[in-house]
Amino acid sequence: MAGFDKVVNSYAEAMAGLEDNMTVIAGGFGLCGIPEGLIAQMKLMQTKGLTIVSNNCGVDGFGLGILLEDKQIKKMISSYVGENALFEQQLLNGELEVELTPQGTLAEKMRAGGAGIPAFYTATGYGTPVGEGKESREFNGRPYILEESITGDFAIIKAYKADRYGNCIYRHTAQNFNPMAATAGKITIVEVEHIVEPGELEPSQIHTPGIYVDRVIQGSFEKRIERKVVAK
Amino acid sequence: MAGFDKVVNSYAEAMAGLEDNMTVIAGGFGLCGIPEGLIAQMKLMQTKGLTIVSNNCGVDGFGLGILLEDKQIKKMISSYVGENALFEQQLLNGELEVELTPQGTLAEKMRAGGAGIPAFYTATGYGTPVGEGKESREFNGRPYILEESITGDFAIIKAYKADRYGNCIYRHTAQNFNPMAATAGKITIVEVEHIVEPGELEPSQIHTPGIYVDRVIQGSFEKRIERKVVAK
Amino acid sequence: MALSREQIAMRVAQEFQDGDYVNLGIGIPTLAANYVPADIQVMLQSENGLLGMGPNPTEDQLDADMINAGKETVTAVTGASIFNSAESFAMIRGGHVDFTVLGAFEVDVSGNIASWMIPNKLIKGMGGAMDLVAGAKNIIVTMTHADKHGNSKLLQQCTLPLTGVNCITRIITDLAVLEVKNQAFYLSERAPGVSVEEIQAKTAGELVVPEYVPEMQF
Amino acid sequence: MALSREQIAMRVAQEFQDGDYVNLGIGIPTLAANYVPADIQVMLQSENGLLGMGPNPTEDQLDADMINAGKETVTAVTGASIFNSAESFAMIRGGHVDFTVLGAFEVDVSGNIASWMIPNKLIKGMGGAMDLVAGAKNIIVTMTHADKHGNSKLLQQCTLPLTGVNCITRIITDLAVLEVKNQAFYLSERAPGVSVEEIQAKTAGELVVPEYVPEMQF
Repeated sequence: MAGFDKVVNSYAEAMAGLEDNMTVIAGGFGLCGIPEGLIAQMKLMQTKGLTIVSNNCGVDGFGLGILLEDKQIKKMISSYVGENALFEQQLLNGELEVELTPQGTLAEKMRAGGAGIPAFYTATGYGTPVGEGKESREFNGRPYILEESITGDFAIIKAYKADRYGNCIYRHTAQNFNPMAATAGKITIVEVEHIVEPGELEPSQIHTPGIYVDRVIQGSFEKRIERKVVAK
Repeated sequence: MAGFDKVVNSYAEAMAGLEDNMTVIAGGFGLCGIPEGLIAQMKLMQTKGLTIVSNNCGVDGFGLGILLEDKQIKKMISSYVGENALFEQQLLNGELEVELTPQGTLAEKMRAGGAGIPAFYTATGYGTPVGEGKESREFNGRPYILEESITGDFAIIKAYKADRYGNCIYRHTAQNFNPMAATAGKITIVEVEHIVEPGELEPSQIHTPGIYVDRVIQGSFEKRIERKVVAK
Repeated sequence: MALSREQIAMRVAQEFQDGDYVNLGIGIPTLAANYVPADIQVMLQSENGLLGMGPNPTEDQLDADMINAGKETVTAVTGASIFNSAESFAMIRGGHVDFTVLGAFEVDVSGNIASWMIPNKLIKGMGGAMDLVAGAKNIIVTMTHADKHGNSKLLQQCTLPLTGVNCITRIITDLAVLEVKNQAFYLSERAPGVSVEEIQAKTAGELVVPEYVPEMQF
Repeated sequence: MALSREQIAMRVAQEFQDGDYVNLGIGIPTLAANYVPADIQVMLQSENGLLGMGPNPTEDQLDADMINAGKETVTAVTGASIFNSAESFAMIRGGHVDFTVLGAFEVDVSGNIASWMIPNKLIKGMGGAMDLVAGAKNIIVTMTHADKHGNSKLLQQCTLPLTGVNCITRIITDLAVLEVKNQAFYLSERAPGVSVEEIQAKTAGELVVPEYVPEMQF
């Protein structure tokens, strides 16, 4: 009886089932709160033709940026991708497609995907290139555009603590996109700083209930800082 | 300088500005997690013609049920109203209007109202009386109906702890509709078991950030149990 | 002989698999929690915001802040999580709950279900039922095969206002287990001692009966 | 004389009222946090999920898990809250943030803003800017009145791809404070020592100038 114990013992097991041309939703904001080891495993697997949904694409040589090195990414759905040179080069060469999505719309698309809401209206992007080709409609005299939800074959997220059942909590602003990403994957994998036993997390303080999580793996993190700024 | 200190000292102050024919969104599920004192203040004020948005309407003599006694409610938007006789009587007499809304749709309508999303699609209610007169549309071969969001002139909620800035946490299942209700009121008032100082609540464990809250009042609660069932 | 409520609940519990997240409606469905096989674990979701519902509390454990969707006092199991109503229905609507078990007034061969409203009687509301039938991956309807007057509740087409359309795939009654597909009820099991003829007589909608219909095993 | 970046930020900070929740974009807007009047409190929202952003950390406080929307290390003030990105943009889109201050390439008399994309240059993305201009109750655009070549950035109609439409009501530049209404820029203040004529010369869109235009007060 495995019950609800979702802990796996290797990155290979954690990412088992990932195939070419799949869609992967990744938590994180910049380099903060990213599942470093799961990304490294994806590089190791050399899976190609991936569509990655993530607010950013890491930096040259770290985070999702390492998947660019062997051209594993076919398409990025992100709000901001200005942090790496390889990305720029592949985009200009036509080797990489990008679908720029406003940050709040991206977060809401993931949440909607996980929540069984296929589409919603938002004022964000109306009258801009983001709204082009999308239905627009007025509610109470204001125009909105229709945005469809996003789901993925896999979701990879990073938590601070998770119990064996997959209940997660996040630390500080490393929460960011992780809770929404967790809900939107057919298979959701959490890479975690500390695995704890069920009951150690206060039930009403859990950010991501275990029902969204399929696999839990103990990670080891570099936690690189993207822009170190200290008080003068 | 008042800054972000939102604590008020009387129920009269807490509900100041409530007028006839306004819409009030109330947190709570059954009698669990309801702002008892704010409801009592509404009875005291004898405000009439109210539209109340709440999953239930209390019971005879407690919770929102007391607003029925003097016919203060014109319309209820709820998912389940089968708990009180006065409600039934006023409904049959045509003195009260009810808009039955599926529980999940109701929660999402409040969330959407607070989140600036005027409408969303859901499969819930398609092909049923709930879907009648609403736009339906297929996404990926499945039919959905369009549901519009809800906002209120006031939102009244109950929290376990709130700091002076209005940051709230809820206890156990007394959370329920309170966090969504908090976001959807033009003026949101929290009645709370324990007022604490800013900094006492761990920032990443706050359920309702203070930005949604306008007034905080120290309550005293009966916390009546609707259906006491104990293990044999 | 027709199953008792407890026996229906026992048969329902056989459907659960290890690791399932399950939402149980009020009545017979709730009883199923008592018969989960000893070698598997399931976790109960209560739509007011609790994943990992435990048994009712002792007098000492009683807590007004700890209730289930039926508004009854409950406890939480080890490893439970508690969240708001929007999150709870995101789980349900988003298809994350593996099983929903609920009662019904009527079910039909199209997989439609009517369970919340009888016209000209007082309408209490649908609560979370419409979200549950629209969202769960697997829905099991439990009910008596016929009403008190002997009228079938398995119809060609529901007559009462619907709770959901094209969503019911399995029905467990006091007489039988049936699958709903291809615009028919497929009889897959019968209650011990209940004849195929009795089931046929009490099933108004199109019924497909295979050559051999095994009895339920308990 | 044209204002420095710091002076623009100082003028922006005069807009804040006690108890305001404010989102400050990268650049001049962020500087405004340094000039909040001593007798009021504002709380800074950072759209990656932090309400109550504090100053950058000391070396000892440095924490990779504690960053702002510009990906810089920050701290949280007493009474801060931290949440996920969907919640953060619910706040923004839902109109709960009182003020957003952000830079722009162009603004026009319809209140349109272009701030994220220059065709044929590398497109980095809009980040949260489109949500912010669609959601905040009050938006202040800070920018230089004209570009390096002397071309006005206050136009009759924006030429670059837009970030949002009909959303800008107030602009604070190195030369002036202007309101946007009735399809025109209304000049309300000028930088100390800057003439109305200079502002007129550098404003391409319809400009309405009242009889008396006061100088900004610092």
